[in-house]
Parts: sequence; C-alpha cells; structure tokens
Amino acid sequence: MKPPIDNSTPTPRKGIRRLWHSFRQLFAQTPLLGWLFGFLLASILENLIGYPLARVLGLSKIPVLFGVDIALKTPLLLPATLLYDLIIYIIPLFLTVRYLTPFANRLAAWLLRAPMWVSALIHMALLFLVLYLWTGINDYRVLVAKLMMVSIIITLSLNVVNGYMGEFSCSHPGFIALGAYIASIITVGFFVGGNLKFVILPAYLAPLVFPLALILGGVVAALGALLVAIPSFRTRGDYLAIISLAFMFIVKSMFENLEILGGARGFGDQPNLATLPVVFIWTMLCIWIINNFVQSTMGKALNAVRDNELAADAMTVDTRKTKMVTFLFAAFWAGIAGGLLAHVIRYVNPGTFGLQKLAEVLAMVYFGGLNSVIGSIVGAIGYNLLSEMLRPLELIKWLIIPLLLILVMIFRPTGLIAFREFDLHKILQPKIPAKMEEVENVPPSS
Amino acid sequence: MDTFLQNVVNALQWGSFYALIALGYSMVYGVLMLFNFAHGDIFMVGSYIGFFIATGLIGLSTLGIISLPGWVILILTILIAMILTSFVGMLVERIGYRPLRNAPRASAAITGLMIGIIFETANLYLLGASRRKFPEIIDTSIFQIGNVSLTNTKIFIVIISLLFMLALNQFIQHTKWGMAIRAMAYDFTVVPLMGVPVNTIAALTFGLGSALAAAAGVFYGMAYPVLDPYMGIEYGWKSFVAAILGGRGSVIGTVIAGFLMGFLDIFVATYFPSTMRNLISFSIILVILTFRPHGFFGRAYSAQLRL
Amino acid sequence: MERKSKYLVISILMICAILLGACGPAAPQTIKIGVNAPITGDIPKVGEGTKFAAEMWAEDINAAGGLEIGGKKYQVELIIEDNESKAESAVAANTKMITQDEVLIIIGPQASKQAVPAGQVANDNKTPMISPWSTNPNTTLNRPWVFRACFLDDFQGPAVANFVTEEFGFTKAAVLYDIASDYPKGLAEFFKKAWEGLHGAGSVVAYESFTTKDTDFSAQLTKIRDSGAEFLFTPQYYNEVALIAQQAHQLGFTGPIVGSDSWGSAELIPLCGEDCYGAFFTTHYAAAGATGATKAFIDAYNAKHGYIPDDVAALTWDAFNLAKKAMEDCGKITGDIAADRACVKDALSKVTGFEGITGTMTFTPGSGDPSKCAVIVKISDKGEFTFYKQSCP
Amino acid sequence: MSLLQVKKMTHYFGGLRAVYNYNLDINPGEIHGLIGPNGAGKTTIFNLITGIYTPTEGDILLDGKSIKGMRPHLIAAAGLARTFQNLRLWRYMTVLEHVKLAHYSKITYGLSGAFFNTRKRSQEENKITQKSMELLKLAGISHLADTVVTNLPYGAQRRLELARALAIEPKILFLDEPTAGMNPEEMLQMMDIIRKVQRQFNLAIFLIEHRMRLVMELSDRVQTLVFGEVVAEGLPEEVRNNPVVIDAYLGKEVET
Repeated sequence: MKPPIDNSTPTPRKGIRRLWHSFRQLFAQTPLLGWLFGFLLASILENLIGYPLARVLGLSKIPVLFGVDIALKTPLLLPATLLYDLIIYIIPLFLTVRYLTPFANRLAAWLLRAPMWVSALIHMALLFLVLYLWTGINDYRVLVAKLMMVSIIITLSLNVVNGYMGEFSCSHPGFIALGAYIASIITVGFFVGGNLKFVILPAYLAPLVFPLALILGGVVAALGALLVAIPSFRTRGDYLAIISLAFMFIVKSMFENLEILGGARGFGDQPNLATLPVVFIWTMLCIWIINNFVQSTMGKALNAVRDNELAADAMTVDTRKTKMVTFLFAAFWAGIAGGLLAHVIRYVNPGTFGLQKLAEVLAMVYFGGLNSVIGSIVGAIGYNLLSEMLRPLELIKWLIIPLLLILVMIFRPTGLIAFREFDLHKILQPKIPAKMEEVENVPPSS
Repeated sequence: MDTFLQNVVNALQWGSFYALIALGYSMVYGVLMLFNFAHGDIFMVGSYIGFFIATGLIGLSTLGIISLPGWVILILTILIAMILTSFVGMLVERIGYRPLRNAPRASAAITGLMIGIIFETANLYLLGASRRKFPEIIDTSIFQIGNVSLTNTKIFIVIISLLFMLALNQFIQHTKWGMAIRAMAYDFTVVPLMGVPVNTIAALTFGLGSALAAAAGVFYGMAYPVLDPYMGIEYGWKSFVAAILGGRGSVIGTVIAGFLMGFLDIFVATYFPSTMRNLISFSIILVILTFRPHGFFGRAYSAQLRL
Repeated sequence: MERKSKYLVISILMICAILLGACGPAAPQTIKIGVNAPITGDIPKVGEGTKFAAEMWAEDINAAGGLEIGGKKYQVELIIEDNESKAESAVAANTKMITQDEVLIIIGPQASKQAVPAGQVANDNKTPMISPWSTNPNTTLNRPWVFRACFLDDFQGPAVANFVTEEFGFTKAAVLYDIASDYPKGLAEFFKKAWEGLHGAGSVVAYESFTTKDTDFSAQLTKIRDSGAEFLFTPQYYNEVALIAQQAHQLGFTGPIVGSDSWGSAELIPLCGEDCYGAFFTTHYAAAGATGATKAFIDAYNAKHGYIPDDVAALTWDAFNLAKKAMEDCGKITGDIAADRACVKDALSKVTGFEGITGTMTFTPGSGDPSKCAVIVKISDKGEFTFYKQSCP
Repeated sequence: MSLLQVKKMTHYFGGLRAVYNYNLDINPGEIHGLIGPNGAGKTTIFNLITGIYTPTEGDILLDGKSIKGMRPHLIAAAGLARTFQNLRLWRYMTVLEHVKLAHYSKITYGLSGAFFNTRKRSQEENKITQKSMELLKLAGISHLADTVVTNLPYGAQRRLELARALAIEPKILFLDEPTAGMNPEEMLQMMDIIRKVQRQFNLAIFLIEHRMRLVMELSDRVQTLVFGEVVAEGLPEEVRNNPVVIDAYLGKEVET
C-alpha cells in the first residue's frame, strides 16, 4: 500500500514551485516511448540543420555538450548556444510531447501486448538509434558516450556491493585493472603483437574474440575478488574496507612490477574494438542482469545481509554464499568495464587504478543513490557529463563538483535516487492520464 | 648491523608521522565511527599553516622586529599551527559531518573525500602550483654514532611525537572530557543520557585530531621540507589503515599500528625491491587482520553498522 | 491559433537559418592550436609552465600581426584543455580539440601516461601532435603524426654515464629512482645499461627504487651509503631531488649527486637549498649564462611570471616554434583542415637543423624523435645552473 | 521420538560458564516454556540450538539427526525457525519482501534464474509471493504488504517477525519474548495468533517469556533457568508452585 499522499487536492503553489508543478503535469503523461521519439526527432534535426544553424548563430560548430563548454569559455556566446539548444532540442521535444503523447501511449500499450522483452528491445533499439545519431555529429561525443556507459557498468557493479550489500568496498579499481589488463593481453597478444605475442589471428576474428576477452577479464577479476570475499565471511564493515583497500594497492603494485606488461610505462596499442554498439550492448546487458539479480529473492538476500545478518541466517539465507556471489558478481562486471575502458582509451597504466579512481567511483555511486539501479545510471551519467561540461573551468571545476556532492550528501544522504526499484514494466507502460500516483517509495528514515 | 640500526632510526621517525596522523584519525574514528577521509588533507592544511607561521616569524626575526631564538619559534609554530588547524577541523565537522550524524556512515565518508578535494583545489587555486619549502627553523646538526647517522631534528621529532602520544593517552584516560570521549566511543547513544553534549564532544575530538595532524604536519615539514597540495592523500588512507589496525578507540594500539606501518615501509624497502613495498606491507596487514580481525587492541563490536 | 503562428515563425526562422548557414564563411582567418596540459591533478606545475609558455608564444605572434604563411597573416588562437593528469581525460581532451575545435596541430600532453594514449587519438585522426616532454618511446612509435621536442632516455642515460666516467673516473655507481613513474624508470634502466657497458657487470653497486609520492628515502639511501658507491644518479623530479639530496647528506653520503633534465626547474634551488650545490645534471639548456633566443625567452618569462622557466616551459616553447616552422614550410593554409594537417605533418618530419632554445633539432623521416644535444649543468655555489659541458649524439 | 532433543549441553564463553548440563525434549505440537531471571542464559540457549554458537559439550538432535555445529541457515532450513527478542527486521525492505526472503532455502532457480530472469524463476517467484501473502493474511498484516518495515507500528513488526518465521515452514518455532514491549491488548492478540498457528501447522513451540501469565497459559511444560542451570521443570502448575522457583526467581513479582 502506498503511504497517503496529498495529491488529490493540490495545495496552492507559488512561483517556481507552481511552474515546476505545471511542468511536471505537462510531461506526466508522456511514456518513455514519447521521450525517445522526441530525442530521435531532435537528433535527426541536429544532423540535418545543426551545422548551418550553428553557423548562423555565430558558433563555429555544433555545440558538443549542449554548449555548456562554449558558454563557459566565451560567455558572450551564451545566448547563441541557448538559442541553439532551444531550436534543436527543447522545441522538438516539446512538440513531440505535446502532439505525439497520445500516439506514444497507444503504441506503448500495443507493444506491451507482446511479451515484455519485445517492447524492451524496441525501446533499446530506439535508444541506440538516438545515441547513434546524436554521437554521429562528432567523435568527441562518441568518446564521452562510451566513457559514460563504461562508468554506468562500474557504478552499478559497485552499488551491488556498497549499496545493496552495504559493505564499504574499496577494491573496485583493482577489479577494473584486472579486467583491463587481461582483456588487453588477449586482444593485443592475438591481434597486434609487439612485446606480447601469441599467434597473430586474422583481424576479422577480433570482434568475435573481443567478448571472450572481456569475459575472461571479468572472470579473472572475479577470481581476484575471492581475496576480498573470503575474509568477508568473518569480518565486516571497516575491517573489510581496509582489506579491500589493501587489495587495490596490491593489484596496482603487481601491475607496476610486471615488466612484460610495460610496468609503470603502461600497456597500449589495443585494437579499436570497443565501438559504440559494442559498449552499448554490454551496458544494456549489465543493467539487465544486475537488475534481474537485485530484484530476485536471491538478490534481496543482499539487503538482508546488509540490514541484519543474524536474522538473514535465521531465515535460511546462506550468507556466505550470498557474500561470495555478490563480490564475485560485482568484480566480474567491474572487470568487463575495465576491459571496455582499456579498449576505449586504448592504453592502460597502473597509475590509472589508484586512489583517484577510487574516489571517483565512490563519488558516482553515492551521488546517484544507494540500492538503486536508476540511481547508479543517473550518478554515472551525471558525474561524467558534469565532468566533461565543466572542463573549461579547470581548477574551479574541482571546487564545484565536490561542493555539489557535499550538498547532495547533506540533503539526500543516500544519494539522489536511492532505494528505488527499477521496474521495467512501469517504465515501459503507457502513462494513463487518470493515474497520478507518481510518488516514490523512499523509506523516510533514509 | 649498521644498516639495520640506521634503518631502525629511520623507521622511528617515519613511524612517528604515521602514528601521529593515525591518532588524529583514530580519535574521530573511535568516537564518531566516521571514516574521516578529509584527515589527510587536514594534515596538509596544518603543514601549510605551520609553513606560513614559521616563515612569518623567521621573517620578522630577520627584519629585527622581534628577536626570538630558533627553539621559541619552533614551539610557537607548533602551538599556533595546532590551534589554528583544530579550528579548521571543527569547521569541517560542523559543515561536513554534523548534518550527516544520522546518515549512513558511507555518506559521511564521501563528504570527507570531497572536503579533501576542496582543500587540495583551494590550496592550488590560492597558492599556485609551486611547491613550498618549509623553512629551516633550527639548524640541523648531524651526529655520527658508529656508522649510524642521527640529526637533531630526527631526535626532536621522535621524542616530541612520543610526548604528544603520551599526553593524549593521559587526557583520554584521566580527565573528565577524556572520559566523555571514551563513553561516546563505547556507546554513541548513551552519551546524551549522561548529560554530555554530543556536539561538543564531536567538535572536541575533531579539534584534537586536527591539532595532532597539524603537529605531524609541522614535523613533516621539518623532516621533509617540500610541501605540495596533494601530500596528504596517501597519509589519509594509510592512517585509516593504521587506525583500524590499532583497534577502535585504542590510543596505544594506534600508536603501535602507526609505528608498525613505518617499520614495514622502511624495512620492506631495505630488504626487498621497493616496488614490492605496498604489495608486501599490505599483505602483512592482511595476515595480521586474519589473525586479529579486530586489530591489536580493538573490541569486537557488533556488526550493526548504520549501513 | 495564436500558438500555431508561433510555430510557424519558428519554422520560418529555421529555414532561414539553413539558407543562411549554407553561405557562411569558410576560409579561416585564425589558426587554432590545441594545448593538452595537466593543469589540475598530480603535476599542476607542469601544466602551469605549459600554459604560460603557450600563452606567451601566442601573444608574441599575435602582437606581431600573426603568423605569416605564404604571404598571408593569420592570427593564432589557442585552445587549452586540461587533462587533469589522467589518461582518459587526455584522450577526451585530444578528441575534443581534434573533432570539435578542429585545431591544426596539438602541443602536449607532457607526461607519457597521457601522451601515449593521446598520441593514439592524434594519429588515428590524422592530426599532427608534438609532445614537448614525453620520453616514452611508445609515444611516437609507429605513429607518423606524433612528434616530440625532447631527447630520449636512450640518449640521455649514456650521456650521463659517459660524463661521469670522463669527469671523475668513478667506477661504482648508485641509482635511486621512482619505479612507478615511467620517466625516471626508463632513464634509470638506460643509465644502468650504459654504465655497466663501460665498467662491467656489477658496477652499479646499488640500484634502489621507491614509489611515486614517497618522501622518505632513508632506507634506500642507507643501503646506497653502505654499498660503497662513489656517486648517486637520481633521475627524479626536482621536488623529490630536494628531499633525496637532503636526506642523503643527513645520512652521511658524501659523493656527488648527478641528475637528469627533470631537475631543470627554477624551483629546485628554493626547495633544495645548499644540499644541491655542486650537483650535476643533464638538461636541454643552462639558464645561467644563456645567450640569444634562450636568454630572451628566459627574461621574458621571468618578467611576466616572476620565475625562471622550467624545462617544460622551454620545451613547450620549442614545440610551438617547431609547429610554427612547419606551418611556414608548408607554405599555405587552404582551410581544408585535413589537407592542412597533412601538410604540416609532412613539413614537420622534414625539419632539419631547427635552432630551438633547448638545442638544435633534426627530424629524420619516419621518426617523430628529434636528434639533439644535451647540456651538462653544474649547480654553482650560488645556486645557479651554469653551463658545464655539451654532449651530442 | 521427540522432535527436538538437547542432551547435556554445556557452553563456556572464554572461562565463563554460560550454560551447564542443559537437557530438553520437545515433542511435535508441544509448547515448551523457558523462564528465568535476566542473564540466566535463556537467549544463549536459543543461540546455541539455532547454531549461532556451537556448544562446548553436549549434542543437539533435530528429528533424530545431530545439528550441532551446523551453520545457522542450514539448521533453519532443517525446520527450526526463530524470532528475536529485540526485533531484527531488515530496515529497508518491505513487509512482503521479508516473508518472501524467508523462502530462500526453497528456491531452485539458482543463479542462472537470478541473473537471467528465466521462466522458471518468474513461476517460482509468483508462487512464493502467493504463499507469502497467505501468511501475511494469517498474521493480519496483508494490507501492509508494500510498506517498508521502518514505517510499521510496533505490534505489526512483531507480527511480521512471526509471519517471517513461519515462512520457512518450520517444524519447531523458537519465540524469544514475542510480546516484549506490547500492551495487554496486543499481548492477548498475540497469544491468539500463537495458538492459531500452533494448531494450524501442528507446530512445536519453544518459548522464552517474561510474562508469567503468557507462559503459564500457553505452555504444556515449563523449565526454569537460573545461572545457566535448570532448577525446576514440569507442568506449569508444578513449576509455579515450586518453592525453589519462587525463591530464586519469582519472589513477589509473580503476576497472575
């Protein structure tokens, strides 16, 4: 049952809150499909008239990330970028939402008559199309999108341990490093050669071997996770935190010492296999599988271990197995993300996987929200976008981002969107106007 | 043998930094159960404050405005740096931690990390990218005992650090405030019932911890006179390890853990390739934790963590 | 009805936009040069030097009316991106400058851990890139579009070994280096190889390492002291050199200390003080007693920013002038960015006898590494970097 | 043959003797009470039998098989459920999720089901949901199924603990002060529920309680524990009138 909500008789609102309310009202009936159509229209529009429009507005090129970077560098161009965003993104979105919503609702309802995976696949295909068209403008966008998706995998997998199971694990950079190096060894060893050379296979096999390399990287990372998982049977909380921290240092140290992999010099020349569709597919797969896991009763065991381990034991939950599975599972995905990362940047070095990376991944998880798939997605995207858009601010950027995070922590201590279930059906379904029950089930104690 | 003795001397100095910084960390950790990831950066701030005070005092002395002998300047530097830094620590507690008293512990850890980044960036922004040279407050003199080299600063640092540790232990064990701190470390919820204001105790522990970090910062400046904005990061994390290894709320345990980490650092570098240092010292720490899962002097406390 | 007319206006505006955009200006009046610098992160001082040198260069050029290429003057526009001293960020910065800002050439990144992956991006996107400071062979290896402005470790290491042998006649060397940082590590390895080539296996009596951010070297230095080494070679950055020299003396090590170009910062002496007096290091130029263009650069930089430029700044300056020379050699800027980039790259690979402030550089086709001479500098008793000797390949 | 049999169980914490020579026999369908003053070791006995601690000496048999030294979740899965004196609910989970999770040991879809949302999994999950809803109805809290537990009133939290314990389909149920902190009215309701489930599932119940009235009314047999040793055992009437018990424990505080 939902807690009682005073939504039935909206109290009079003033100023911005009223505006925000009517804004929400306007969009409340748009299903995901409608939004996708809107973004699709916007990306098509940008592909068609983006460049000339930018020239007319006095911008030298299409603004990459909604013009924030341009406006920060030369504030004089702010009106131009705003106008650009208005014409390319906001107006088409608004129009679609205004006129296509009924159609989108009907279509969404019709799609749901088939099994849900059909509808989900169609949504994903649309999402990819939008992403493909939007990034098609510029390679920089491709890179940002890829890094963002890799971050989603990393954040989600860390959330499984830190959010769902409530351990403070610091070993994630270590898992990422393991995945990155193992996958790189395979692709470089089989397709590039150089210092490391197995058999050089023909290049057309590379896209087939790449998933295997990633999986192997994930498996090795999971094996590494045994070192953290086994102590977790006996000890929890802070002690486990330093065990995991030690693990991170040990992995980093190990790669610094491995001369064959370049040691501190790093390891480069990875073939360009992590293309946009590949990264996209892995990200979707990761979201799907992790979401399945945490929603199953077996996955709920993680929460039970977190909230009261003794009670979990007494209710037949195999806590050791749960911890083992969780650490290995999270490490596996971190390894996959590492492999992808190595092939996006096409270079790895041990220095990347240190305390700085740790602070970054922790920030993404807690920023987005604990115990929430959506939260992790929002956290990863938000952090990455912010980080890229504020690039021109240089030093100031590193004052703004931490401040923002502190504010989030103070006002929402568990993160922006914490403890919310990622209910696929609810997301895909049409939004019927009569229903106005869009209130989150956030535990008030959090 | 000489090499060994020399390294014992080296490790004593190195370990006293770890111990001092870890004590500050352990104060906060023991009482509030917080991962205070800003602590390394408070150490950095303390060191910079010490730098400015020392430079200022020496400047005034050379200009002839005041005339103070070196050791007075040194003591003044340490004291003023400790006092000022303790205010910084209390400010951090007020802004970053107090609003999160009832939040999951990890959230406060994130705030700490972010406050640390703000300190680093602000330093870089205000003082520029140049590293600072900590002035030589007292002239260094080198003694040779057999083949073992000692300097007066080394001896001073080790002795004063030990004195600080002793003083802290006395304070915790034998004063009213120390008792309140221990009570709070024992049970967070019971303290308000005893009529002790939690906020005051929290501020006090932060102040004390930061003061110790400042002392460590000044000593560090005397021994390794190159200061840079990022110098605290590693110490923050390593003192976190030492504080936990020592056992929650145990002064003696933390000091031992700090010195242990100092000795590990030095002796691993002596007898193994130094690349293996983190690898070996952390492996040893893992082994210790396997056999003493609650640190040297820690009680087993319930797994009831607030997330 | 009212609303509809609003949309109508907007759509008309859009159509106008398309039409107008089609006849927008095409030929560039400015040349864009990208700078990929570590302004935040571990090595902010390097970023600062890079940025200052770049800005000084651009101001000079623009004050003189611009770059003259093929009889036409172009203003220079710098696009400075911060790579946060991270590999991902350096890649992102390069991608952005290449695809979004459409820079003609990129100067940077400085440190190899950013220059190696960033070089990949530049090479893939067929954009010339000059890393002023990266000494990792992989930065330019098999990458025709990537160049550097500094000499390589395989030259500098032996140069140091030869110098010490000739000057002092020592036979027992000690090395202390940071194993987690690729520059010191590479240099230490090349030095060891060269020294053992001269004096036989085992002549490097102590080969000690530490990890980035360490500040206590007492264990390693104790070993070095007790190993009977006659001198210490430490290819470290200046901030670490200050600590190493001080601790070595406190532990009673008395031999000379010798270093590499990473010592070449004006900050070395303020940080290190008397402990560094009398030490030697190989570098690109000697600040004290410099003449000509080198002196002009040092004076201008000092006047503007209040300190003697580091080697990074000097190398960045040279990288910019290399770029300038290549553009001038190229002879024309067509406005077709791909053709212009190719032209600049071809011109760069043909540069010979370029007189930079850090020495004379010559590129051989097929390699992005210049051949240039090293200078051996002695730190005088006043703390000045004085010219001592030159060593050429 | 008795359902649960404890033979000569003794346990030391370090040098401290917590439980000495404890014997217990519970038959199917029987309600067995355990009383004793604070610190007598009642909860320790629960923890020893349910596997949180392993007894230093003695043996524990469930259905004739030794469960001594088995891990707690296996003992629970073997049919021994418990509630806790101080509620141990999972603070961020809903009521329904609590009861569903207690079906953990019966899940057969395995990791592949958990990861890939197979047909088998959705069938099983549906079945578990149905069963759980029935239990919630029994405990009278089905209307709160989607509420997060921290928002529940105290009485409902107690009921939820009971429903959760029943979900593991126990043969024997350990109740550790099931009415602690309840007002008399709530206590009566709880007694009704206990009786009801006992009859419905033919459960054996092992009960620790402070309130004499509850123990005396519900129990078939009662043991009195003082300093880890049983000082009196028998029918409620016998125990109530046993002078040793009155002396050692009840004194004037007998509430009837």
